[in-house]
Amino acid sequence: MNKIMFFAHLREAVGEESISIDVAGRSVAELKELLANQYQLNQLDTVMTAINEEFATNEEIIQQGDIIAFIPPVSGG
Amino acid sequence: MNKIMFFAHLREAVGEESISIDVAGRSVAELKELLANQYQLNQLDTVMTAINEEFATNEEIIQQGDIIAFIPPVSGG
Amino acid sequence: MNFEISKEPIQIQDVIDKVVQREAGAITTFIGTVRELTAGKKTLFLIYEAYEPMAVKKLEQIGKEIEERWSGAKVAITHRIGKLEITDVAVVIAVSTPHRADAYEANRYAIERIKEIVPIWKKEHWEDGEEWIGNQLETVAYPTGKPEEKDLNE
Amino acid sequence: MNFEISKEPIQIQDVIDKVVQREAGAITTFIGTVRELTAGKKTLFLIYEAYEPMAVKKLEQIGKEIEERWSGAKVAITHRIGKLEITDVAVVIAVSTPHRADAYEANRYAIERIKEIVPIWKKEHWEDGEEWIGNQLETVAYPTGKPEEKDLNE
Repeated sequence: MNKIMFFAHLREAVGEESISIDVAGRSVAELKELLANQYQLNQLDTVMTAINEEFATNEEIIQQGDIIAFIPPVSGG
Repeated sequence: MNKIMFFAHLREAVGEESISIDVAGRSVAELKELLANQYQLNQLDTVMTAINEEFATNEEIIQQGDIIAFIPPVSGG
Repeated sequence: MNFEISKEPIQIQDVIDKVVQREAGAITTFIGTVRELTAGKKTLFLIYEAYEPMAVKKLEQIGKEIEERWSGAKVAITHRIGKLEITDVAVVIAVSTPHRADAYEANRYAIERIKEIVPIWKKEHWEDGEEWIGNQLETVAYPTGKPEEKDLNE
Repeated sequence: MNFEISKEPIQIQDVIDKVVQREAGAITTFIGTVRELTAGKKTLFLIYEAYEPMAVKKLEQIGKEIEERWSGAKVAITHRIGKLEITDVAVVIAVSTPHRADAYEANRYAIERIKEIVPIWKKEHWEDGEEWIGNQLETVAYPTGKPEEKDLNE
């Protein structure tokens, strides 16, 4: 299984802080497409992805147990 | 009369925090020359002068009651 | 712990104390406060949210980048999350260095990097609405889905 | 009193509190601390001396210069005098502005101006001697007996 975490406006759009689904073997891009369809999200192009708390590319392949977080453009400071 | 104030190395060279002399009518440059001779001070070229707490030029004429301070290159901060 | 996410008000002096060193002649701090007016619009309050463990890691990364780039620098950063009122302190960055020019530059670098890579978001609340900032400005787009290569190095 | 010469240790938070404003999004502070090593030489302690009333006036002048040059800026400066040990705080400059770039620039301006026009001197004490700093470096000479014209304007 994989934990998928959402923040800021994405959390509100999805309606959950996180969900659990099995996406091992899929790329980040494939996961984005899957979620975009499921939750009608249309801003995932500008959203960064973290795997296990490190930034990852769209090409990266998700492993069993990986924690995925979607990181909208940040606004701290 | 005029109060003449000294700071930092000048204070140590003169041996006084301040002295009282009557230099009304003289220029700052004349006062510097007078003090240089009297106290064997040879660094007055690099020393700024304040009259009544404002920087003054060498040409300025000292008035009765003016307070003169010699300001060596500063090193605060 | 020089790099923290805090749910409580930040004690500025505590952050400064972390960077005091005998070799330092200068400490700079940056204190980000909640401003009432932005582009003429009146903010009532802000909510800050963070992906906490990753935010701490990214703050640590910024600290390492600074210590590599400015010799002798020491860095501490605390960012607050939760609800903040006008004039509340959102972030404190303290940097000490032997010489003052470095302390200003390294501090400035830290706040710019926070705004690039640290997963923290603010939601502005106005009288007539609310909005997550950064979400639809799209001034920063990541076509590859990730920030620059340098952002990934720890 | 936003501009002070103090014989007691400086409370950094007190200086910061003077520049808090609802219009500010950024506060920078510069904290000058006594460094142990300068050019490889070990400092034991420092003595700072000031021409106090004029020093306060000149700090006020720097504040006015900043408020004219950086719109919306608010400034507070406290400089300590007397005997200071290693890591002791000699000066605290706090500047608040609506936007952060100004807060860094204006703060940097303040410390550079302090080193030009504020009548404060430090005497370094080492194991093998002591010396008033600035007195015989002669890197700054004033052939006319005064600083630049701009230094005289209030």
